[in-house]
Amino acid sequence: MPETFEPKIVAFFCNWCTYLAADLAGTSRIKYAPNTRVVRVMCSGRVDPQFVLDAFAKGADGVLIGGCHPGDCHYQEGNYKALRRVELLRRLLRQMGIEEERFRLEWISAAEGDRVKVVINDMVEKIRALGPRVPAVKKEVA
Amino acid sequence: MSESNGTIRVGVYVCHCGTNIAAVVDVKSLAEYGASLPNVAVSRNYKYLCSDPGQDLIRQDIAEHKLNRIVVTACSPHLHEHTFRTAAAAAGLNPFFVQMVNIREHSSWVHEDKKAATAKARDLLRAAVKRVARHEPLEKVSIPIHPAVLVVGGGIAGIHAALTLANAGKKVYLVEREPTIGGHMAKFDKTFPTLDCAACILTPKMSAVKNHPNITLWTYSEVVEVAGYVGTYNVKVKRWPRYVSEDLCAGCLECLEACVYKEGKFPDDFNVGLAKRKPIYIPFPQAVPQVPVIDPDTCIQFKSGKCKKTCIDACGDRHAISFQLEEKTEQIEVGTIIMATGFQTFDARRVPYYGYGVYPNVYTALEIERLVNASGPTGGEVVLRDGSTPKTVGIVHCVGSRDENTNRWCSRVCCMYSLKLAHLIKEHTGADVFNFYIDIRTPGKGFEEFYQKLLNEHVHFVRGRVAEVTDWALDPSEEGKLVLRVEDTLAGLVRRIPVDMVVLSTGLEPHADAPDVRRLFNITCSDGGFFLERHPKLAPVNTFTDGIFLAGCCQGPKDIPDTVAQAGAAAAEALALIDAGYIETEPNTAYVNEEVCSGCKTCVPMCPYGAIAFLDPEKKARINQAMCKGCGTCVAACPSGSIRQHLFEDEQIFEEIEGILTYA
Amino acid sequence: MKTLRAFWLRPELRRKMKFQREADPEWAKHVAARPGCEGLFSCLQCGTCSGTCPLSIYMDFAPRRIIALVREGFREDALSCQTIWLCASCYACAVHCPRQIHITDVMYSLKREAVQHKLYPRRFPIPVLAQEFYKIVSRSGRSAEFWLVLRMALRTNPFQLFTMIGTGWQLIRTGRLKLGRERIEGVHQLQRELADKEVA
Amino acid sequence: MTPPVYGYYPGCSVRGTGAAYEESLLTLFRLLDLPLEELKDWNCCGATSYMCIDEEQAFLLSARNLALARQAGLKEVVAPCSACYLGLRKTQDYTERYPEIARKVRHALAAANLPSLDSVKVRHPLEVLFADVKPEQIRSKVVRHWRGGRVACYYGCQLVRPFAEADRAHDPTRMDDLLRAVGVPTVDYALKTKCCGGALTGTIHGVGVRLNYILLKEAARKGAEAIATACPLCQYNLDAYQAEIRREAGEVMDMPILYFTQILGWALGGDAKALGLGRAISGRRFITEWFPKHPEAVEKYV
Repeated sequence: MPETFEPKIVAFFCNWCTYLAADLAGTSRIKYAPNTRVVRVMCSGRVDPQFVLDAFAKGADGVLIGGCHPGDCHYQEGNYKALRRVELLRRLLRQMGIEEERFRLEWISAAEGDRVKVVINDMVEKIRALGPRVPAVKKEVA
Repeated sequence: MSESNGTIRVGVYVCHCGTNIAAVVDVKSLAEYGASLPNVAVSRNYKYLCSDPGQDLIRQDIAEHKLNRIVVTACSPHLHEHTFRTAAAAAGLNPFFVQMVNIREHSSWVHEDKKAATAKARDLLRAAVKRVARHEPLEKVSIPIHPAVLVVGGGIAGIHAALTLANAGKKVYLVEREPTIGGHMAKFDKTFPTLDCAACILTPKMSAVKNHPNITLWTYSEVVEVAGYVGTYNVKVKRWPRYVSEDLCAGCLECLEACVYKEGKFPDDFNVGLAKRKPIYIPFPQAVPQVPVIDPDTCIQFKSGKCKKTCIDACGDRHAISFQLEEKTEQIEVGTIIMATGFQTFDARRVPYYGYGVYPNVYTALEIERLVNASGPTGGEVVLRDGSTPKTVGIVHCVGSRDENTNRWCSRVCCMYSLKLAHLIKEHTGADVFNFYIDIRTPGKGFEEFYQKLLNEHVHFVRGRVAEVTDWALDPSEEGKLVLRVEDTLAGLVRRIPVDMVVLSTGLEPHADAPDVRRLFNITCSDGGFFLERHPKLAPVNTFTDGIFLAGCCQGPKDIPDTVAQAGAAAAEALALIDAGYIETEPNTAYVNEEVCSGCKTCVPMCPYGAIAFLDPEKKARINQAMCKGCGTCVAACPSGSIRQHLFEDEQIFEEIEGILTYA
Repeated sequence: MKTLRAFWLRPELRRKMKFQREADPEWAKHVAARPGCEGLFSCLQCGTCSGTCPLSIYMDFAPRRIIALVREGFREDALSCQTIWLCASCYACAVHCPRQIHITDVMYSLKREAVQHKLYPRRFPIPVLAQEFYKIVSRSGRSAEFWLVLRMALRTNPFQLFTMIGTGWQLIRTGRLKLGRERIEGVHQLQRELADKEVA
Repeated sequence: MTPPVYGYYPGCSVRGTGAAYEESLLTLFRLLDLPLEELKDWNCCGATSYMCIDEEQAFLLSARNLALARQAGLKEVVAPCSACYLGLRKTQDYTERYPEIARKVRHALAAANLPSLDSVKVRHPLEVLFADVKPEQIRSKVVRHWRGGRVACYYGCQLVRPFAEADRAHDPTRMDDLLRAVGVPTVDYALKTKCCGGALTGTIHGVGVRLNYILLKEAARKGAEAIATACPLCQYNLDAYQAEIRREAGEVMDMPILYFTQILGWALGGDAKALGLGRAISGRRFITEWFPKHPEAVEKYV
């Protein structure tokens, strides 16, 4: 494993809360770890378990789903649906031998730019401690 | 599908955004990298892509290089997606062949390590190029706008918005929680910096609202349910009973005189508890509507049923008063909504060291507003609780503002209203007035001049945040007084200043129930709980929910001029929609591929809008495109993968994931 | 520079003007990085600290000005003043500060640096007391009020001992003055702990 | 349910100037049958002075005490002296907030083969009596009614600041509640959390004494005839210099400065000697009158 292993995290952010929070973090110039890559979806409820599995299959070191706080969903209850799926997905991932820390669901509202930093930095730190999930060979190129 | 036929030719455009992006992300190499990606025909970088020449650049390339996909690597899609889609459309390309890559908010602004930021930008660009290849031409859906408007809140913001719309000939429903409209402004005596009388400005507008044929005014009412979407909102309004019929009452107010209570006995909210009212009352003489309210919690008839009901006798054969009246619910349909729900003042009890509620002569600014008001409880006399006139007064700024322990924001109006009160108190009592401030903020037309005027009126200005208000005397001269301990940071020494009256300039904060209101209307909040505007500069009165606009202090602390201006703006935004007659929305709806649908009905309960119908003969699900809001929950839920979503097709997202993770 | 000042100014006068080269902004950053000193730069100079401080009225610089001096990097002024020593750690400033700056801990931090570099005012009783206290406790594991005061007095101004006799007698009379010196059994264990290289 | 065994950390000053505090505390806890187990071979908490020289070592002093508590299998440690209470509590807080400090402390404790300090709850008697025992229960145990005057409750600084856990930081009331529970009238006292100057009376004497002069004067002004304290240093400062204040300020001032534990202990039937009431310097005449040697005998006459 290389000295400074930079995990790559695929993040699915909902268009109305977490994606805006990330934008807010930007406009407030809050600095955080450059390890996430955001995929915008309209609602955390749109995140199909296949997306998560696919990301891991293609070598993501972590997957982060960001949605509105319970009760605040722009589509009333999409985030609850997401929550239910995530629970199932967690079990599946555990069976696949993927550590808990690599997969997270977070509620981040449009006002919580700072929370984006906190969550991402924390996740990166934890995953860095775990080390790369896929053979290090693949990493060199990045 | 003509444009997507044949070879895919992508144009990549990397924006410098001046130095916003270029200073951190290596835009040149990023553009070169773009050129190296599959399907990319052109890849450029440019200083300001959103500018006219920038957009021209894209338009020309579409024509010259036969581009059929555009990837703009710049800022957040929330900011300029629309701009670039329009540009593409102008060049004859379907606007949905454009994909934004957000390397400003999500990279250059949040990362310091240039290499890492550039690497991130590359990944995101690669993902977008792969994704855009899968895009398909779509048509915008346009939804008709119902011409009626709902205005929530009858303060100066709501009043102004309602009148503006009504004067433009639009139907307006104005809903106010209190028994009268007027809001906080109705409580003020004078307004800064011109010191013109608040009532003289407000009350004519209030009666204009009452008399306007296009305005339906519902006071003592509350919005309890909001269904639907931009264009047609179905709103339920609960109307509490006043026990005095608005239709029958002539506003003679004889019932008030007649009440068995000869004197007011219960704290009067309008006078923030400084006066007493009867169980049947009218908030203030110029209230609109001029219809009394009976408060069932204090009215003898309601409590015991054994009242002489002198009020009913007084009303005589008008029969306006009826204890049987019940609350009713009105159902209305509107196309747009203006939120003007206002603010509440900070509760000074939250800062015990200022002694509010402990020492009787510590007042809040709002209480003083009532005291100086000619139509207030003391008829404009500024007196202490014991009726005597204060000889020295201390005004404490920033109470519940700029404080990490309470509210961290600046409430914007306190400096100026404190100056105003200082002037009025001096005028009414000739007292020696001290202002204790952290910074004096007078950034408005005529504000600084007003500050200068106060300085010349020999009002004391002590720069320092008061540490505490106590009644303990360290010196005989302090006996029986309230003592403020403060560092005079400019003189550079600690001072103890004995005063007769302390005024706490409490800040503005969102209503306690703002979170519930927010959920009810499905709009978002900013840090601190004020309602969040779509963009501070590009869309200051829009929310993230189409057709709902913000006016006044529910969006953040504001003075009256700014509030009125914003209310006008909100009204204009609503008018723009109404007069256009329709709004175009994202065609990001879900649809069913009926060949594949197994008819398992999993999706049906998933949809919060009941947009999914199950067709019995065919045993297939079908999605009503008009009702679908495009959340995509059903898409993710469908076991057979037969439900798909425009703009967020599975393939597109898989490509994006692949693009992010494949190390080219 | 010194000579120049001596030449131009009468000795009792002190130049108030500061040259920017006398400031050490790096030091300010360094202080702000210490545990408890975070938020130093978020100070808005409102003076709440000085206002709540029971001792600010005796200080050469009120707490607010200490923050300002530190923030601008005027190290010597901040470390050689009496203010930081007058702070009795009552934490009033800390709980009142609208920016939640732990001013008391900043004072502690400055005191330590002042002691380290011998910048504290000579013969000023408080730092002397602190050092004596440190010695006694490190040696025996417990403090001994009587000896502490005695040593402090001897090192600053022996004559004040006379003024203390009255109180001393009262304490003896009520059995509150312990002349003996307690020593904990585990004093070696304690010293091993204190001497741990990770800390020293 | 049986009350937990509280670890007991006396601190240096209750073994000297604050002897009466320990005496009354132990008596009171005995009367309430709350077991107190003194930490074996505890050391100084470091107080404020040690913190001025070396922060990390100051934490280590407290760390040892907390470690000793763990060794003895104690979950909670009661520290009657506000300075000790703060010293221990602050050490915990810093080790929680700063991993680097935590690491060093862990290492040093290991070097002295002591267990690492995990959550040992640091508590002050005031809080224990209010939260665990509760005023009602104390009221139910009262055997003597108060024969003294009105009391101003003085909380001082470090008991409520910066950690507002023993009581609220602004306007604490628990001591008042406890004293009222045993029938003691308390006055509302604006200076209840103002500083007594701590060690200043010993160093910059004049300044220290003035602070106490202000505290005493305001208490008297509010009609208090005695002050109740919860810290040996506060008690000493307010108690020891009244004669001097009389001399300097020429004001009649002879006010008993009691520990709240003495008042509670008395109400619950503790005897004057066991409560260390004889150790007061000021207001002795009131004390002998309010806390007579043979209260029962006196009761007969009234």
